[in-house]
Amino acid sequence: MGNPASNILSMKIATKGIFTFAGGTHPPQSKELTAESEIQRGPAVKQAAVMLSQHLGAACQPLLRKGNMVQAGQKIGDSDAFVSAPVHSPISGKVKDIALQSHTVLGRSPAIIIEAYEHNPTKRPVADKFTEEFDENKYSAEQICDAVRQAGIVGMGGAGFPTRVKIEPNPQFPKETMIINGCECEPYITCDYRIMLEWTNQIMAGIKLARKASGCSQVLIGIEDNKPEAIEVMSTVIEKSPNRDGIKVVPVKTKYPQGGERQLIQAILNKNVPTGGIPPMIGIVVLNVATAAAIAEAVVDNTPLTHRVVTVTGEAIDEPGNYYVPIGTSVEELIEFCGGVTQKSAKVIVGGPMMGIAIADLTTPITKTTGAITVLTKEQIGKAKFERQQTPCIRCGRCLEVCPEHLNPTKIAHAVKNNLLDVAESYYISGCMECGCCSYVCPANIELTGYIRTGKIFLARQKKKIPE
Amino acid sequence: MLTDLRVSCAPHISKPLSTRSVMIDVIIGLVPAVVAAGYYFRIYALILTSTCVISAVVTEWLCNKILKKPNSLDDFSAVVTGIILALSLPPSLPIWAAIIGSVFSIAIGKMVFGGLGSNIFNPAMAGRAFLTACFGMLMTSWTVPATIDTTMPKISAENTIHARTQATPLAWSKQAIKTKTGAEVVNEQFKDTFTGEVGGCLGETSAVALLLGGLYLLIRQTIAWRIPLAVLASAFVFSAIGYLTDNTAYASPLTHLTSGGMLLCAFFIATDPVTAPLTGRGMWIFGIGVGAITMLIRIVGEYPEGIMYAVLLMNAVTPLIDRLCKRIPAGGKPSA
Amino acid sequence: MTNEPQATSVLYKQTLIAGLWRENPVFRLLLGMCPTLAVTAAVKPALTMGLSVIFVLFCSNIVVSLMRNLLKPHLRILMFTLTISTFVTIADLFLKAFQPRMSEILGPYVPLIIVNCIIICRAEACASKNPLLTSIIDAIGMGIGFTLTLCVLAGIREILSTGAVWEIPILPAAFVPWTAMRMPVGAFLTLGLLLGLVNAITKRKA
Amino acid sequence: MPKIKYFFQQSWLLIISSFCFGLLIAITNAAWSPRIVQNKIDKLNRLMGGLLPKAHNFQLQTELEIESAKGKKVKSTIYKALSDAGECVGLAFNTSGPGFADRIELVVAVDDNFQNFAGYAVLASNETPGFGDQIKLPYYRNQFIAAPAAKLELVKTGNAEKIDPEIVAITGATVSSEAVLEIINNSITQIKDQMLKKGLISNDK
Amino acid sequence: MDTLNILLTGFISIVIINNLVFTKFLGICPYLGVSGRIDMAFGMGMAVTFVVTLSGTLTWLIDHLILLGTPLEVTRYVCFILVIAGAVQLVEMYLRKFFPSLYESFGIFLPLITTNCAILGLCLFINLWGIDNLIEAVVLSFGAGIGFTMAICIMAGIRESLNLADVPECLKGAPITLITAGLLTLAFMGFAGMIR
Amino acid sequence: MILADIFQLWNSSWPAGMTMLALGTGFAIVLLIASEKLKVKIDPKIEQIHQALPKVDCGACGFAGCGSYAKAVAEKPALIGKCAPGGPETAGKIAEILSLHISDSGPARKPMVHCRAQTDDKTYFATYQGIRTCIAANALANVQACKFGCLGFSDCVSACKFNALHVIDGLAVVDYEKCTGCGACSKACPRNLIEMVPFSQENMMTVACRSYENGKTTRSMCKVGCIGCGLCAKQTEIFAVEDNLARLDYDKYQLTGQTKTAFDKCPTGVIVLCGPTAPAPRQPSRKPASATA
Ligand SMILES: Cc1cc2nc3c(=O)[nH]c(=O)nc-3n(C[C@H](O)[C@H](O)[C@H](O)COP(=O)(O)O)c2cc1C
Ligand SMILES: Cc1cc2nc3c(=O)[nH]c(=O)nc-3n(C[C@H](O)[C@H](O)[C@H](O)COP(=O)(O)O)c2cc1C
Ligand SMILES: Cc1cc2nc3c(=O)[nH]c(=O)nc-3n(C[C@H](O)[C@H](O)[C@H](O)COP(=O)(O)O)c2cc1C
Ligand SMILES: Cc1cc2nc3c(=O)[nH]c(=O)nc-3n(C[C@H](O)[C@H](O)[C@H](O)CO)c2cc1C
Ligand code: SF4
Ligand code: SF4
Ligand code: SF4
Ligand code: SF4
Ligand code: FES
Repeated sequence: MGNPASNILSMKIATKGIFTFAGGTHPPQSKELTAESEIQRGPAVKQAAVMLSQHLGAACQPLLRKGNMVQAGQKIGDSDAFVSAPVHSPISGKVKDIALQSHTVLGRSPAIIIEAYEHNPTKRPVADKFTEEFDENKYSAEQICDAVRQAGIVGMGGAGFPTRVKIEPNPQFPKETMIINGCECEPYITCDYRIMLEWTNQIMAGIKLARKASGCSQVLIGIEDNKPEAIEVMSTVIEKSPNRDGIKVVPVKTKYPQGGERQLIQAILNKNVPTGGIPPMIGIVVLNVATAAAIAEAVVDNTPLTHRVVTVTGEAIDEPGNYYVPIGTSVEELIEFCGGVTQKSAKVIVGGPMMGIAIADLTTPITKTTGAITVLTKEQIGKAKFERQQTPCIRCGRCLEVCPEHLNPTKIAHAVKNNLLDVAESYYISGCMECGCCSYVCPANIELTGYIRTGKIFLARQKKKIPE
Repeated sequence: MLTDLRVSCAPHISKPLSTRSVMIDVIIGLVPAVVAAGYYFRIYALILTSTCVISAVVTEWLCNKILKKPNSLDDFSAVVTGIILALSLPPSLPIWAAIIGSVFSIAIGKMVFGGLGSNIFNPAMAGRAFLTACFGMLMTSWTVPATIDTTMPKISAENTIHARTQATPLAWSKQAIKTKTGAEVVNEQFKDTFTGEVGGCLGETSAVALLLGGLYLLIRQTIAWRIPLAVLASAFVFSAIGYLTDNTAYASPLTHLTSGGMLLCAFFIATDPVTAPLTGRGMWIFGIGVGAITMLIRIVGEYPEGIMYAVLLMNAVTPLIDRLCKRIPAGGKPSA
Repeated sequence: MTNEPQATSVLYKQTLIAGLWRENPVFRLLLGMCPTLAVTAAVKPALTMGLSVIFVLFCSNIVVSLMRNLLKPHLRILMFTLTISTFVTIADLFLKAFQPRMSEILGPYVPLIIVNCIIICRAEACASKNPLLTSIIDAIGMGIGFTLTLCVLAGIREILSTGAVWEIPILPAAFVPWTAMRMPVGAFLTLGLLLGLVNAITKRKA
Repeated sequence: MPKIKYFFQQSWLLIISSFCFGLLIAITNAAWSPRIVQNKIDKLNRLMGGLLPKAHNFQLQTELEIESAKGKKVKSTIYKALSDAGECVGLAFNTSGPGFADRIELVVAVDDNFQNFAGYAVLASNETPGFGDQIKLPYYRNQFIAAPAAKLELVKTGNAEKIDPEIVAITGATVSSEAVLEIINNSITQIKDQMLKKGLISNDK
Repeated sequence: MDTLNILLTGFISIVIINNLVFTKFLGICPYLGVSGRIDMAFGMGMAVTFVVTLSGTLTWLIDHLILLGTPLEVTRYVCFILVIAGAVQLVEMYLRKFFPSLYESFGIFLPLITTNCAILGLCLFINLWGIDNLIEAVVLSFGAGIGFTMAICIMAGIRESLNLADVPECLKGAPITLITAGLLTLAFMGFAGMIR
Repeated sequence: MILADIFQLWNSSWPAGMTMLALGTGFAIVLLIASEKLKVKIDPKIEQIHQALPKVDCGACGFAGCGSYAKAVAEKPALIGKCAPGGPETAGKIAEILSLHISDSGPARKPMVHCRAQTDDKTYFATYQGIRTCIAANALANVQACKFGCLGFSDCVSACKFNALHVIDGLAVVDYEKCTGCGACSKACPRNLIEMVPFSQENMMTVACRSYENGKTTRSMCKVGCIGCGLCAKQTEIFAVEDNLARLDYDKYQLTGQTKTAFDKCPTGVIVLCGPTAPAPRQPSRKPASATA
């Protein structure tokens, strides 16, 4: 491919992606449910449960106690750890309790439960408070990093890694390229798409701020070619904005999981992040578009991250759409707000159907990383999957073919199933990013991703060496 | 509000594919060959085929009962095994031998290893190999298709023994290799091997039916394209070497490709996913190996046909191939 | 092993029976597989082989048991090997002299008794630790166990491959012999399935 | 000195018993070896006697070395068959060559002046049961009886009953059939030649 | 050229066609026991190859230089086994002392081999086949070892993948290994008659 | 006459005898010298195990002979019992040799499951359809309401080599008769429910719950969970309530009258007696405890 980066710079905007990675699959998109739905105001919540751990890294310590009063936007939890981010209250009210709440990942985890005042003003989504002329040079790099940390910004693309740590210059891994992830490859979800269409200038501002903070020379915005409008809009904004050198939109092929950072890097830079490594090792930062938008807000307005856009979707939802929701809202409340469920729902998923986590307890609150709530019906899940019909692996090799990390999912899964963890390791279990492609294509309907996940947990437990 | 929720690992949706649908695809792909067998060898071909299928299915059911395993008939893999075994049997085989073959295929070839997906050797080929070892004479006597009066030696009561054993094009070419003459006669049979008007196993005579079914599987992406390509390409190359050195003794590559079980093997037998390697590179090695061993046996060895042994031998080394062709992760091997 | 006088007779019985089933050298200890596979195409050679093994086992157990207190660690295995190979040579000569046909069929599998793990194992595990009588009984038990197993295996193979047992036709003439059972395939498969059966039976008992 | 003492301490038992065992083997051997030798002779007698029914007694005549078709040297022992009356009724010799799976060893008998075959018997072979091992069966072997001791020929079809140089192959086992023929053809000419040279037979009859 | 041809065909024949394990049932104990993992199997195969070549040569020499045609012939078995056992034990001790790393990788298999009938069996078969030329004896012994290595490595590969399979409980271990070996011999029948 | 026979026999057999003599002596010399000269030091433990093995070098254990098995088993005691010729006798000896080196003081530690909720006692929000292992289920949020309780998918059961654990009606139960105290189960449980406890007495008491939820939530999730009411702690100081959960100090444990009272008073019956001769746990009293009101 030569030097793709320079090719891109000399390329006229094309909305057809030629850049992609090897492997991957094409689940049905189902984005039409919400793609045209503008970002709307979310529910006016009576109570918000702000989890103290919404990110990778150290959990926050509560800064107040039961009965204390809080203001909207007030910092209510923080930690001294480097890899961490504070949490803020989305509403004004009273701390009702600090108690365990259901957490999508951690099971039960402490949260600060805030009861809203009667007259609580809810924040509404603003169309686009930024202009094309935004000049990031008003802010110094340190200022930006500090604001990002204070606002509690973490990656909103899913993993929730504290963004400050990501964008801050690191002498060990100097950064050269920043990739903005606007792929949104996960079926059903459209929140990033809507943000790109509606908050274009804000994203641009965030990108420039992040570029300034990280010192990257090149910014590539990867957008899947099933979103030509987003590609148009973003490209137009770039052309109009000052200091646009080195910022470019790269249309990439529509394929799941194009939005995985390793796949995106492979697609547009033709570089591979080392297995078990992270992008900074090869001088790359990947930020989600929503994260970029949050950065702009945090730096310019000093607004902490207390709300986010959540796509509520799925055939079982009455009024699917994109909502600007206070963090801490319970899933139940949000679904009710969207008109409740129409048909008999089978699964409530935090996230999309490929990587999302099915939850059982609907009081689980929305966190900074919750991009979508998908409620699936039995039909969408499919009979085989719904009834958990599995046959033995016929070694058809489909899972190998689709694995974007070029692993051997069936071998790993079988090794885990038979408790042969050393075999699983010899097949590079740690390289799996749990994208779910393998499980998706498996004709035998084997929960490959599930076994691999289990194996990883097993190994982690083993390595921890539980004291006797 | 919501009742009866389910939770499980991601992903929560799956491609509308199942083991059964894959197997049914294979069965559909085999239909032309079965029809051709019925056409050329008449009702007895169909009787043999159904015998094999029924006894394979019954054996699987029994084995599941004995081993106290859940019933696995609904994946249709036993049916596929039965059909493929039948297609690889000589048309004159007694019914009881066909039953022994299918029982061996399923019980020893498949179920003792743990059933679908666990077997090392292709069950149908294991069954056929056992039959050959047990009833060699029955397994090497051929009748000529009922449709024709062929240029090949006729089968008749008084002209029995050797005529029968020579009725297949490959037996002819074997003879040609020995006498160093007469390969042209074999090559002239090319048209017949293409349509199927020659002696041979039930399913291997008609190249056109096999190609039709193979194409269907390729289009449906039921089989990996690498294996048929590798098998045919390597067989082509090795037979071409022979042909180019001495075209009076060695039959032409096209004859080799269309005669015997070569096409049946390339599209339906070597592609059995369970017993073939998983990785792309492994499939190449496997396919080339099958083609090469087949040609080695056909040209150098003592048997006119080598497909069965080639497949079984490559099945045996499949685990080693898989190990050799271990995939390297996209990001390279982890350093630690 | 205990030395209480009243327990000895029980003990002997147990030792004898152990070889037949509980510690059957072929099924349970997986020893001496080569002759088991090689000589079981028919019952006659299998029985001959079994009897030869009993003879060697018997004699070497006696010798080893008698010498057990005189053995020196470094040279122990050498001593065993010497003893066993001597008796194997005698057995071989015997067969050559009195059973020439069997001797021909068994061929080199008779001298291979030398390296048959059963014998060294019994010398080591039993005879070098136990008094004469126990060793003898052990040898007989193990030997009979081995012989019976060979015969069962050979019976199955012979009947399927020829329709006869001990060369006496059993199955009707219409039976088409399964020649594969006479080949190595038959040996491996029959033993494998038989072992599986034994495993299944013991599982059920336990 | 102490080393030697140590050595004897450790190994006296071994030394004594190895000597005793050696004696034991030797004595057994001495006792049974006549029988073993007799067995071998009996077997040859039985085989050759089957081929040359008129023979009463076999006499070792000579040992020759012949070259097989593949260029390997093969030893052959030639026996003279004597009738009751002590006159020569034929010759028998052993020979071998490559078969389908392994070497085939044969005993071949001819009449006393290499005119006609008296038949052959298989000493050892490893041909596939059901296929090649049919060379042991009478229906194939009988074709050789009284066939002229010249170059025999293998045919696929023909009359197996007829006495002629054409031998009908075993169905499906041409290779083994051919191997037997090759071995016999190959050895008969060489042996005849060598014996002529040695003057053990004469050409005149 | 001719002798080379004979050696080559002899070699190929004993590796593939008359494989010790598949056709002569020799060395079944380690074939069942040590075929669990490929690295172990390969080490075992290498060790067998080494020992079988060594002892095939030694016993051929002893047989032809000393025993054959003398009254000492009766002690052949005793001589063979003692020579094999002694030689192996010496090599093992030597390796362990002077080449510990080599010992770790393949020397550990040596003691196991002494009681393996592939070794003695081959020495006896060489005698039975009437090999009367030292080079041929060496080549055949070496080939026998390579054949064993091939067989045990294939089996180890299969068993490693059977570890992940759902083999019925009562057939796990030796039974399924034997059945697999049976099917392997079926597959290897394809080469029968290829070299004569 | 006889003399002549004997003489002849001797005549024909002395060469064989002498050869064997020479061979035997030769090998004895060589081996003795070699064993002296080429001696290598090995771990005495391994040597001991090697001595205990049958030294048949048959390979049935899957290792390259007795020597390498001895080495392997010394490093990984889980391999005990692979030696077929040696049988259980040898396995026992090896275990003996190896355990000499595991010094142990104080009472034997035995596992105790800190949950007593059977299927009917637990609350479920949804049907779990994932992989049937505890570790997989534990990775999904809220497979059952209580995040701390036994999942009942038998990870511990499969970890136990001695068949001493069973999941009965959704709850892991130790069979103390069979348990050897190896601790494998405790390492396997992803919820860390199984604790290795010093059994200072035959039967020990424990608070069979690990839930840190407050009393109300615990009640809503589980019929038999510890609600942290503190009644037990009031009876005797070997109980203490912390983070909504009562704990028992095993080192101080004594079966006194007070402990009995605490046991009887517990409103949810979460204090249970475990051990080989312990009676079945009593049914929880359904009425709420008066003391908490
Ligand atoms: C343990 C760990 C350490 C990380 N360290 C850094 C870092 O030093 N610098 C950085 O820019 N990103 C770092 N990351 C963030 C990753 O690069 C990545 O962006 C993050 O895991 C989110 O990726 P995802 O949403 O694709 O899972 C780290 C992530 C993890 C899990
Ligand atoms: C399989 C997979 C798919 C992903 N898809 C997307 C996506 O479509 N859009 C996105 O922004 N991030 C996606 N991510 C997360 C990215 O890898 C990456 O963590 C993120 O873009 C980093 O930005 P953030 O730190 O701002 O979240 C995906 C991750 C994985 C493992
Ligand atoms: C399993 C099997 C074993 C065979 N064994 C022999 C054999 O021992 N001897 C032999 O000559 N042919 C044997 N054949 C037959 C040969 O493959 C070959 O077909 C035949 O020798 C060619 O000669 P034809 O002209 O009789 O067909 C065997 C065939 C099979 C399938
Ligand atoms: C493409 C394809 C080819 C197959 N070929 C065979 C075959 O050659 N022989 C056979 O017994 N089963 C075949 N099967 C069926 C099935 O995979 C086989 O029974 C398994 O080996 C049993 O575990 C095939 C299945 C598929 C999907
Ligand atoms: S879940 Fe893991 S193994 Fe499966 S396709 Fe994705 S990266 Fe590959
Ligand atoms: S996709 Fe499923 S059936 Fe195919 S190889 Fe992978 S695990 Fe096996
Ligand atoms: S794993 Fe160990 S500690 Fe746990 S129950 Fe079993 S024997 Fe006892
Ligand atoms: S105790 Fe732990 S490992 Fe055992 S079943 Fe319960 S949750 Fe699973
Ligand atoms: S009996 Fe042959 S190796 Fe054990």
